[in-house]
Order: sequence, then C-alpha cells, then structure tokens
Amino acid sequence: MFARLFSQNVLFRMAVHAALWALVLLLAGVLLSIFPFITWQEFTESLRDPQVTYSINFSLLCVGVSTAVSVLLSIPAGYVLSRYRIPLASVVDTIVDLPIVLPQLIAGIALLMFFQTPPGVWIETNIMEFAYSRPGVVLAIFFPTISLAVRSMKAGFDSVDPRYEQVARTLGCTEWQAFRKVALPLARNSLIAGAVLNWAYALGVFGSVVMFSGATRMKTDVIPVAIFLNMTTGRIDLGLTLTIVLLVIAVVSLALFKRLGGKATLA
Amino acid sequence: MFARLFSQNVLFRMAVHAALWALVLLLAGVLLSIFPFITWQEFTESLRDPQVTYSINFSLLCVGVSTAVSVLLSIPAGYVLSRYRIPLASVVDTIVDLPIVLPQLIAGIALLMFFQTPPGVWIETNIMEFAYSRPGVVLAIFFPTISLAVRSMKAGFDSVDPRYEQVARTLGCTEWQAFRKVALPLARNSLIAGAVLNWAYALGVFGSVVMFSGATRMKTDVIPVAIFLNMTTGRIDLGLTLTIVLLVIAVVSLALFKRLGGKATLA
Amino acid sequence: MIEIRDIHKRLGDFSLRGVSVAIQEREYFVILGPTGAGKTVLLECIAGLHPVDHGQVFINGVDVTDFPPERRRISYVPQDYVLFPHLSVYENIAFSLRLLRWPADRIEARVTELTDLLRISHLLHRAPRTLSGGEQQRTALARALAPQPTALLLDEPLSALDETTRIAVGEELKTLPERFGTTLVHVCHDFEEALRLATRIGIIYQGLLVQVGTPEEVFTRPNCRFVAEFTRVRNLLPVEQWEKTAHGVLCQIAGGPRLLAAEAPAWNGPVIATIRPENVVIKPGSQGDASSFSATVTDIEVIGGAADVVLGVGELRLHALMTRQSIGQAALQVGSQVAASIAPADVHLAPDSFLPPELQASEEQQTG
Amino acid sequence: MIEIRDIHKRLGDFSLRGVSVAIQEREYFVILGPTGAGKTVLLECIAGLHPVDHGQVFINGVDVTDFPPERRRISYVPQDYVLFPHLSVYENIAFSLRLLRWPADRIEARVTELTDLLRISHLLHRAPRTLSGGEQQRTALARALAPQPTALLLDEPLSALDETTRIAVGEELKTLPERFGTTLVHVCHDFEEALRLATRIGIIYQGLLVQVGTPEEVFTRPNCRFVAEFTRVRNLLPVEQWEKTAHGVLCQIAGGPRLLAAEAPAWNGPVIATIRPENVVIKPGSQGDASSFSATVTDIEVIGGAADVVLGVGELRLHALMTRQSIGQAALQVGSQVAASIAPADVHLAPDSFLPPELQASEEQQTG
Repeated sequence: MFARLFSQNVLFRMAVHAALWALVLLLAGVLLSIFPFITWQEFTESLRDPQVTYSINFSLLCVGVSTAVSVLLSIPAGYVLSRYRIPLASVVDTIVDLPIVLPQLIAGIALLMFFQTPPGVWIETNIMEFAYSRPGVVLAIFFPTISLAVRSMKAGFDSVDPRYEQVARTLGCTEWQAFRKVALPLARNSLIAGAVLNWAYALGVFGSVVMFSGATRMKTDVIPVAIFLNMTTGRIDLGLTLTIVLLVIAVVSLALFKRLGGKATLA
Repeated sequence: MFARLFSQNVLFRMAVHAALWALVLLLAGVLLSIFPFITWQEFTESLRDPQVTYSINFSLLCVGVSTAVSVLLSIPAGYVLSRYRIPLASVVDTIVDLPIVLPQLIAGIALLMFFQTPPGVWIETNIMEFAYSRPGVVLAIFFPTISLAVRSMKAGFDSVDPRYEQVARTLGCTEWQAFRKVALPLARNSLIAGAVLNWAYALGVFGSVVMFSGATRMKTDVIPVAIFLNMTTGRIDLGLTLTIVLLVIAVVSLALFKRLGGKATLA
Repeated sequence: MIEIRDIHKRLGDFSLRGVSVAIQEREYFVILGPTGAGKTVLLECIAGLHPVDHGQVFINGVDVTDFPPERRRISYVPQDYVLFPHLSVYENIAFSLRLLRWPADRIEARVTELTDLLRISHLLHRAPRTLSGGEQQRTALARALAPQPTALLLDEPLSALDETTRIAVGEELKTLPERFGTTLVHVCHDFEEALRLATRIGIIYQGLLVQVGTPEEVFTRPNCRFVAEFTRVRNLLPVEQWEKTAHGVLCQIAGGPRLLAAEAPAWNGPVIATIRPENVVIKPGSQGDASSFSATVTDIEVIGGAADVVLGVGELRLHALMTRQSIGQAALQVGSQVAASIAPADVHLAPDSFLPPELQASEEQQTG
Repeated sequence: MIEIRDIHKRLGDFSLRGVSVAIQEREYFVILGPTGAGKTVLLECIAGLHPVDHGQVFINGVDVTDFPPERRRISYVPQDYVLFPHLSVYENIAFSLRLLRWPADRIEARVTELTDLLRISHLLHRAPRTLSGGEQQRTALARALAPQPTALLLDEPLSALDETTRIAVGEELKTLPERFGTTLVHVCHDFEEALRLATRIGIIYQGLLVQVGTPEEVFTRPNCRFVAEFTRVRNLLPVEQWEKTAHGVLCQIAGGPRLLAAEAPAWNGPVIATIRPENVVIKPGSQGDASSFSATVTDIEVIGGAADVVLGVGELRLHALMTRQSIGQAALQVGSQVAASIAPADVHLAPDSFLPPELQASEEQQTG
C-alpha cells in the first residue's frame, strides 16, 4: 500500500516532466537539424557574399533605428501603464498588445492601406516615400515589435516598488526627478533587457516587411527577407547561413534578456 | 514658485502620457485604415468565395488540432515550470521561450531541414508526409506557437498559491489529486485564457507555413497564406476580407484573454 | 503645526471619514488603531501622496491641500524604510540636500552631524541591503531628518524590528522631537508602544478618529466601549442609575455593587463604568470598610508574573490584576471570600455605546 | 506521539540545525521563537511538505521520514488558513472525507458534528471569501480535524485575527486536544500567547531548539541569556562566585548584593542570576530584615497600570515591576531609599552564555 501511493506520486511527476522534456527535445532537435546541412567553409564563404553582407548591414541599420524609436517611446509609455490610472485602460491595453497576437502580415497590409488614405498620401508626397521603399522597412519593423517593447518596459517599472518614488517625493523630488533619479536607475537592468529583446525580435520581422516593402533583392531585403529569397531561389547555403546568424542572435539575446532579469508580461 | 513646481509635474505627466497616446493612436489609426478599402458588400461576397471558405475551414482545422496538442502539452509543461525545480532550468527556459523571439521563417526552415535528416526521412517514408503537405501545416503552426501556450499556462499556475496544494496534500491528496482537485480548478480561467490566446496566435502563423508547407492555393493556404497569395496576385478584396476576419478574431481573442484574467510572462 | 480638517479619503478598502486633528509643534503624536483602520492612508494624506476627497490640510497655518508632496517639507518613513538600494548610506542621507543644491561641504557637514547623532557614521559607504534592521531604521531617520522637515511621519517604525532592538529604537525615537526640533507623527497598532512613546494619542477605527488625548486620558478615561476594549480595560460595567452626592457620583451597577465615581459623565444617555483590572484592590476576608464590597474568587488565571483574578459579585464578574506574589501573600484561591474596593478616581463613567455617541450617528448613517 | 530526531533542513534563508523533540499525545505544544527562527520550516518538515536533509520523523513509533504528506495523517493549518476558494465551507470540510471515499451520509454526519462543535453550522453553504477571520479560522480547523488526524499543526493561528477575536479563539484552541483527542503543535512568536495556551513550550532560535519545558519552567528557569531576554526577564545579573550553604546557594552578584538562590546551577562555567522584575519586592525605608538589601530608586517609568521601578544597588541596576497603586501606597519616588528582597525560589542561576553551552559549541562551529 505504501509502495502504491509512493509510486502514484512518482508516476505523476514522471508524466508531467515527460511533457516538458518532450517539448524541449522536440524544439532543440528540430532547431539543431539546420546545422548538418552546411559546412563551416560554406558558412564563412557565404558570409562574404555581397547579398548576405548587404542584408545584414541593411537589417542592422533598420533594426537599429526601429529599436531606438521603440525604446524612446516605450519607456514613457511603459511608465504610464505601470504608474498611472488612465481612462479606457482596458481598451488602451488591448490596442497596445494587439501587434503581439496580430499576424505580421496584417501589420504590413494595414501600413500599405494607411499610405493610400489621404493623410498617408500627403505624407508620401510631401515628406518621404514609405511603401516599397527603404525607409518603409523601419516602419514595417517598428509596427509589430513595439508591443513587446512596451510590455517589457512596463514590466521593468512594475518591478520597482512605487514607494521608492513616493519617498523621493517627500524628500523634495518633482515627478520628473523621482522618475530620473529613482525609477529609471532602479529599473535600469530590466530596461536594457527590454531593449535587447526588442532588438532581437525586430531582426526577425518578415511578414510585414514582405507586404509593405516587398521582397526586392539588394533593396528591401532585411535578413528574413533575404533568407526567404535565397531559400526559394535555391541558394540554400546563403539562406542557411543567414538562418544560423538569426538563430544565434536570438539565443544569445534571449539568454542575455533572462540574465539581466528582464520580464515581459502580457496580461 | 508654486506655479512653477506644479507645472513641472503637469508637464512631466503630459510628456509621458503623450508617448502612450501617440502610440495608441498610431496603432489604431493604421489598423483602421484597412476598412475604407472594402465595402460591406464586397466583404460578404468575398466570404462566399470558395478559396476564402477553403482557407477559413482549413485554418480552423489545422489551428484546432495544433491548439489541442499545444494545450495538452503546455498544461503539464507549464505546471512543471511553475512548481518543480528542474535541472538546467535556465537552459530549458531559454529553449522553451526561443520560438517567441525566433522568426517564424526559421521555424519553417528548421522543420524542412529536420525532415531531411535520417529520423525525419524515416518518419516521412514510414508514417506520414509532412513537408509541403497538409499535415505539415499543423506542425508549422504548432512549432512557433507552443512557447506562448507554455508561458500562459505557467503564468496560470503561478497565480495559484502552491500552499493550496500543500494543504490538500496534508488532507490526503496524492500529487495527482492535488493537481486535479485544487491546482486545475483554481487555474481554470487562466488556462482557458491561455488556450484562447494560443488559438488566436496560431491563426496568424505565416512564415513557417510558407517555408515548410509552401503557398499552394486550395492546398496549404491557411488564412495568412491565402491573404498573401490574394494580395500579391491582385485579388485585393479577398485579401482584405481575410485580413479583417483575422483582425477581428485577434481583437476579440485578446480582449477575452484579458477578461479571463489570462497572463503570459516571458522572464 | 499640522492641522487637518474633516479629511475624507477612499483608497481601495481603506477610507477616512471626516478626520480632524491639530498636531502641535514638537509633539510626539501617535495614531493608534487596529489593522485596516486607515492609519497609513491618513499619513499618506498628510504627506500629500494622495489627493484627499474632501477636507483640508494646514502646515504651519498654510493650506497645503493642493500642494504636491515635494512642497510640504514633511518627511515620510515607511514601515520597511524603503532606502534607495542603488545609493550608499551617505547618498541616501544626502539625497534631499542634493535636490536643494546645497554645496558639497555643507552636505557633508549635515550628513556628518546627523550620522554622529544617530550613531551610524561608520556605515556611510555601505549599501542599504547590507545593514541590519536597526541600522536601516536609523539611516531612514537620518535621510528623513536631513532637509529639516516640519514633521516626520513614521509608519509602524518598530514593527519590523526584533524584540530587543525595538525597545532601544523606541527610546531613541522618543528623544527625536527635542533633539531635532521636529514634530513626530507615529502610526502603530500596539497600545503599549503608544503609551510608552506618545505625548498625545489619536485612536482611529474604521476611518474615524475616535478619541484624542494624552496617554493618561486615553488610558484612564476611554470615551466609548471600543477605546475601553482596545486599551484592555477588562471591566465594562453597565450603570443602572447614578446620582451626584457629596462624596462623588454614586453609581448602581446592574446586578452588582454601588460604586463611587469621582466625576459625573458628560453625556446624558446610558452609561458604563470602566475600571482597569489593576485598580481593583482585594483584601482577604469578608470584612472591609464602608467603601468596599464583598466578593468571591471564582477563577485565578496565572499568566507569567501576573494573574487575572475573577471575582463574583452577585451576577457580576469583575477582573482584578494582581502579581503572583500578592496572591500568595493574601493566600487567595478559588472560593476565597474577599473584600474588594475601587478608588473613586479609578471608576470612569463612559457612554454605553461602541463608538462615541457623536460618531455613532455618522456610523449608522454610513452603514444604514 | 510525534518524535523528531536530529532534523537538519536548509530552505532558502531558513534552516534547522539538529532539532530533536518528542511531543506527547494530546499535548498542546507551542513552538516559540522570533521571526526567521525556522518555526514554519519545522512544521512543514513534520507535515512532510519538504524532505529533510538529515534526521528522522516518527509518528506513533513509525518512521515516516520518507512518507509523503498524504500518508502521515497530520493536518496543517497555515497562518492565513488557505481555505479552498472554489469550494463551499461544507465542501472544504468534506474534502479529506471524499478522498477517503466515505459514503455521503457518513460525510454529512461528520461535517455536522464538527460544525456544531465549532459553531459554524450556519455557514455551510457560504464561500470562504465571505467569512470573517474568526469564521475562516474555525472552518480551517474543522477541515483539518475532519479526517481525525494524529496531530494538528497550526502556524501562527492567532496572528491574522484582531485583538478581541484572538482571545476568544485562543480559549477555543486550548480545549481542542481534549475535545477532539488530538495533539496540537502551535507555532507562534508571542511569548504571552505561548504562556497562555501551551502545556509545553519549545523555544527555537536560528534553527536551534534552545529550551523545551512547561511554561512554568521556561518562564522561571531560562537555560541561557537568549531565553531569559526573550521571556522578558529584565534582570540578568553576573554572579562572581557562589557556594552552597545550609539555607541555599549564596551568590555574590558582581558589583551588587549577595543573594540566596534555591537551587545550584547544573553547569560549571560562569553563571548569571535571572530575576523577573515582578519578583523584586520593595519596602519603603532603608530598614529591612536579614534577607533584604538597601537600594535607591533611580527611575520610575509608568507604562499603563504597571510601572518599571529601577533600583540602584551599588553599581547595579535592578528592575522591579510594581502596580501603580502599590507605588502610590509606598509613596515611592526617584531618590527614595528602599529595602529590596528577592525570595530564593525566584533567583535562578543560568549559564552566562547567549545560547545553552551545549548549543553554543555547535553555533560557533557553524559560524567560525
């Protein structure tokens, strides 16, 4: 009887752990199966291919700009969501989070349509062309990634007890001073983690770029677009090289995010 | 002097709120610009188009199967992550979360490559064909969406104080009974929310399906693939109709997720 | 001086319902009440951390109701101190002075002065998380005192400390108003702590300020049943009728003896006599003088060095507190006949209502 | 009977370091100690919620060290009760009986019996979140008692209740061992609560079980400085030397008088005399009998009904606890000359070490 009860607990633990480990092995196994199909020599040679270097450089540029704008916007937006009561909070919350759930494709289509509305047309004629042009890639990357940035910045500020700022207020800080001298330094690591995550996530944006900027070689081909073009035109070595670059960046960034104590809560 | 200090606080609040509201208006404005480009009549007519109905039905089927498998796997996996100490926890955590950050394209390529390794080939010849075939679509959807499911199920169990289960144990429950009679009913709403979110997110998977299953009309065209095919071949009304369907589903599901008190924490 | 007038504030489950009180300069004022009474909300309203729903706050005669906290010159020390973890002890204390743009040498002089007085000058370069509870407390006090605030608000300052440190820190707090020329407002839920430290006590319950007075007043002359129970007056005896006589106020206790009280009640309704157990004097034997009445010991419960002796007087049960020693000397045991007496000054007549009659009305309005 | 032998367990910041104790059937055993001493960890090890790092747990003679909690027949009531929010009061109480597959009528009978005894039968269909603190407590007790456990483990059962309910629930807890034939293990940090309820007390500090004994023993005969301070013995007087005489043990207090103690210390090293302030007897005037010594009142601090009278005897400071009344009768004031005496039975000789010498060794090993 003791043995039966004992083994019931062991069986349960084995069953639930099996589910997790099956998942981990499946994910790891599938992702690792990329590596046998390219040699180190092919990999290093491909990295010197002008199309590959163009897409890497262009990606870093677009993603850099998009991440910078995202961070500048998401720090104050995340702070508001973490600290203040806002009207229509649940509607705002849903709109801000929408791009996480929304297919990137739809973000691209929505951008495309926006630049055919009167305000969009005005912008394209008077300021800058976006659709199917290089500056548009930044927009196409920004749009689906901003939510994750806001969520991780909000989580960063959530991790700082607001009473630090309250005490700072009684010691003479205005709201801005309390933000700059207390909230910001205390949330620093989480905010850096959020920026890193946003950057890595932005590097992988595909659907909205394809839709809004098109997949034109040596023009709008950020890394994922270049992967798509190379894989579908049979340049498997170039495609796999870029795939591995993205995979490594994703793993390292995610690990860094976790190491910095970053958090992003969709709730 | 009073006025100056007072207005400093007001200015700060205005500045940070402006960032949030700019973001909200930008997102809402861009997403809403889809609607002027299709009339109600075009919309209802397009919904009767056989390509559209095929892609909706096929999507519901594939996403249904994928979500069911995800839920069955992610509930025990989320429970383990929430309740037990596991070896290599940080590695496991990073692997499980990887598909959230990883471009979907890469998930598709990894699947493609996997079915060219010996175990993959064995499965394709002896069990079922996956690459470029309908069953593969389920895999292509499952792979990038499982992380969010695990995260939301883990968050669901995290919201249940483990002491409920501890008390249940002292009252005679085995671990399985404590899970079934206490943890599961207490986490119920969060778990349903997680399933809803997973379902909505799965409906939008594009990159990995395109890569792993190809974009073949009336075969592997789940809704996002059908949108892509229609938009690029000039069937704008069909494309926008499906876009609106996905957009509405995403909004409703996200709102439901929040209403049910769901949570998904990447940390 | 801090004066608050008719403050109303709802905040989550807690609310204040018309609190008015004036706290004098250099006073050690303790706000005392059970958990959930709204004590912390009151502090935070004084500090300006929440806008009030209704009412006014005056500091030194200036209406600061609409002032943000940084304009009020009132320092707040939360229960767990909330030292800035990213700053050293020195920088924590200098925080407000840097905001005031004091020159570096003046800041250093002030920090040195404060840390010497509070005996933490050896900790200046430590990180707050490495300090003990008592050291954190003193650092938080130094930080709060640095800008020479009008008042210091302390939220349960002793409750996070262990038993031994608590008494020492309490003694130190007591000296702050005099040493630093500051007013202290201290929130706590422990009656004995309040007695030990306060110059005046305000008792708060469910958002209402029930009684304000010196420790002596609150302790010996509760103004309602709630205060009497909260301050552990164990004998609340219903008075059937009372009349003024030459010797004092003669009260007929329902089902019990007649007692003489020193003062007549200030109110017209039903009255109870509140008598602290330590003021019930017991002599063995049934023979007493005119002012005593005879009683039977029905129970003796020894708790530590003291004992709760329960007397039966007719249908009445009366609690007397005695030291173990004096029980032994008097050879008391259950069933002993004794003569009990209570000095008129120790018999206080309070309204027979849970809250003071004037608050009871607003209470019923609220819930009814 | 619950017996634990040399339990070691590290859990986060808390640890147990070789705890052994035997708790008898139907005992009301209180585990007393300051916050962070490891009290809850000890309870959870008895309940089987954590595997121990080393040592054994026996229940009624059976070694249950490797048993999962569901096999131990020990019920656990956490500090905040942890009632199942998705079940009614009835279903909470019936929870364990359904697991045992009792027939519905037997379950109903048992629930009725328990809820009648605990006076909550009117609450059966309520949801736990709608109950008051005291009602939740009683529901948690009924749920824990339902399967007739060998023992009930209560973690700080009174600390979430307000002052008034606390005393009533305490009185009720005290009767549980007899009424339900169960052993009670109650964890708390409040010395007076332990005194009031326990048949035996185990004092725990930093994971070490420092002293075990009846309330009387722990109260009057602390085995080290820590226990003496924790139980608020205020006079810990270093003994220079002592010798047995015909009348008892004659002790020379360092810088103070000679005192007579009833019992010789059981240990050979340096010794302190521990004297509770309520046992210091003061008579006005400098003339005393042979057993008294003369002293000067140096301070009187009135706290509520009692006062701490500080006596100066040479360089020594001695605290005496008196009621206000007796201070008045004796007309004591600062500077008064008095004769103080302490009965030999009230002078206890304890080792002059922070923890008992046998534990101090392991303590130093640990930290050294």
